[in-house]
Amino acid sequence: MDAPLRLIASNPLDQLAKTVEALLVVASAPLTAQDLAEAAADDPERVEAALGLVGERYREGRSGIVLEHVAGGWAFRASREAAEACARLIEKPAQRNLSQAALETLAIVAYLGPCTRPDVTRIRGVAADSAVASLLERGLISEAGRDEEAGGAIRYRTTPLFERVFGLESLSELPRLDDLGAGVDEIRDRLHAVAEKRTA
Amino acid sequence: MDAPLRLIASNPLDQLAKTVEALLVVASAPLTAQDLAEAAADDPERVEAALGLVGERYREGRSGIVLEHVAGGWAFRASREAAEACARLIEKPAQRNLSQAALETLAIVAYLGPCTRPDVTRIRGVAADSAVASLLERGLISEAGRDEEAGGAIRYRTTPLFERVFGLESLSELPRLDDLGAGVDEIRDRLHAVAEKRTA
Amino acid sequence: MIVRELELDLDAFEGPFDLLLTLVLKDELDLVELDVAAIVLAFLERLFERDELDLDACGEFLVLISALLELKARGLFPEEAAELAELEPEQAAEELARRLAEYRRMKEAAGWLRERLEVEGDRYFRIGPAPLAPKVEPTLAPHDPARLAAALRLMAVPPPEVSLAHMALRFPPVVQFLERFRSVLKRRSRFDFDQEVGELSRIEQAVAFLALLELRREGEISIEQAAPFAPIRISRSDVEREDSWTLRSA
Repeated sequence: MDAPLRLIASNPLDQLAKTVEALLVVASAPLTAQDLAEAAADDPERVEAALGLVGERYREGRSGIVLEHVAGGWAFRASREAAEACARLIEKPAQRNLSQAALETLAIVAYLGPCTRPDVTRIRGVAADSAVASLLERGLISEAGRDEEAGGAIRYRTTPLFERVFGLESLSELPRLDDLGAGVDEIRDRLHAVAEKRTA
Repeated sequence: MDAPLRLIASNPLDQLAKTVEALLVVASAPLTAQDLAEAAADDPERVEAALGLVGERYREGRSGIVLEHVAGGWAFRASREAAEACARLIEKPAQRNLSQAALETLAIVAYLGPCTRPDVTRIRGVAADSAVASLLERGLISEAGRDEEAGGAIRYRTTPLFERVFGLESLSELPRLDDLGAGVDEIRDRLHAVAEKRTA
Repeated sequence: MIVRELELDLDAFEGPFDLLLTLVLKDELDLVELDVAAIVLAFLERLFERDELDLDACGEFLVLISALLELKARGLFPEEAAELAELEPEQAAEELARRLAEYRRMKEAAGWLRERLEVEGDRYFRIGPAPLAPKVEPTLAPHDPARLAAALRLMAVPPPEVSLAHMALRFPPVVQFLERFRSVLKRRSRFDFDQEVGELSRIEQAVAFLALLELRREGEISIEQAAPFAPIRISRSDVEREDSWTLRSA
């Protein structure tokens, strides 16, 4: 491509960093280096370098604005020092007062998503309607089409907002399912212990 | 008030400026000095002074982020130099597509004639609020009076833009759905019956 | 040992067993939140702290915990679980264990998410568009109207019919067997459990066994079994007094 070459000459890295700042301040979701490169009409490697400059300028403690890699992309957030002030400003962040039912539903959608309400009900053992509605309203999950096999039930998946709220770079940062469920083994062990006592 | 006075001693102006930066980067509407003072738990005059520091730091040409005073208060915007890049960012191909929820809502309104949000919700089996809002914003549906029987709920119909986007001369050119029923009423009844089964 | 006073220290509940039952019956405690296995373990551990086997306590505990399990099982397997009915009992048990493990994992994942929220609670991002972001003129690519028809057709697909085959997995009420056994004992002073319920499904047999425990607790019958897996013989209590052999003396 010719255009980026031409731009490189007229667009020193500092200029590109300013463009990246501008793009990040108007974006409503994290942007990947690829997104930024396409919008800036520049090449991804130079964008990565510019992100380095921006990250240096907006790092924790230095400014009230912090650059963070989250949900598979880059986004500005408020510095941790300003958390109390932000809490006073933003009345109902998505994460306040999530019920146990909502958290379990969120976990199921995050691990098994996209999945349907009947899927969630099957695992939790109780209807998930109100938990799903509250997660939808908070924007932590969204619709992901219908499951044609399951009679057209609507499927849900987690949103980029979910990753931002939980500070995940991607869903792959969730703990491995194999590492969870230690309680199952513990119960089995305790039962065995009781059984051994009994036969002893 | 006592608290702000105490804070003034422990909160130098530079610190307050960082808090103001943080608040402005998370806000989705312009903030007045009063808004900022309440969130920062500091006094408005000091906030005005801090805004001076922030404005100096984020002024046109110096950063990609620019502090601007608009009618509603203070907000960050992208620098003018980055206008083209921002336009490319926002005009993403993804925006040109319709979500499954929007497509379904549109199909219901197009085939079954003017209907209300509760009508759409009943057939889809899940709330249609955000789909309706996005279709309104895109100009694919518009308001068509109120349904007096349904407690005055607003009814929606498709627009001429809808017909252009779908390449139709009129709604009568929609693909036929004889397999679902002989007429609109029969199709509606069938959809209602299925939706009830699905949510049961 | 008085089972109703058994002190429990669970994730979802702390206090005596009878308070727990009251809360469950009043729907103030969600059974899904309740770890029944932990209750069983608490009881067993208490039981083995003593040297003697308290059969009265065991009987009472079995009745209460079975009732809890029955309630919980009903909640865990609503109508959607029809596919379970087609499984052999062993497969069904395996499926139950798999689902229990699956739920436990998700519960732990939920706990992980909660901790994460606490750690990440002081990170604030803007949610929604920037106040001064450039406005976009809505532009849409041309769409094929066939997509509208397809969307409507998909909404008209009926959900899978709920199979009635899984009715066998449903629990008949205990009271049904209480009445049945009482009427048998009016005609005969003794009967053989296996012969009486041999024709029934496993679930029904299990519930019938609960009915037996309930009758014994009420002092209406005595139960006799010569050895593990030997036939279980039931006799009316007035008959039992004539014989010298009772379970209590065994």
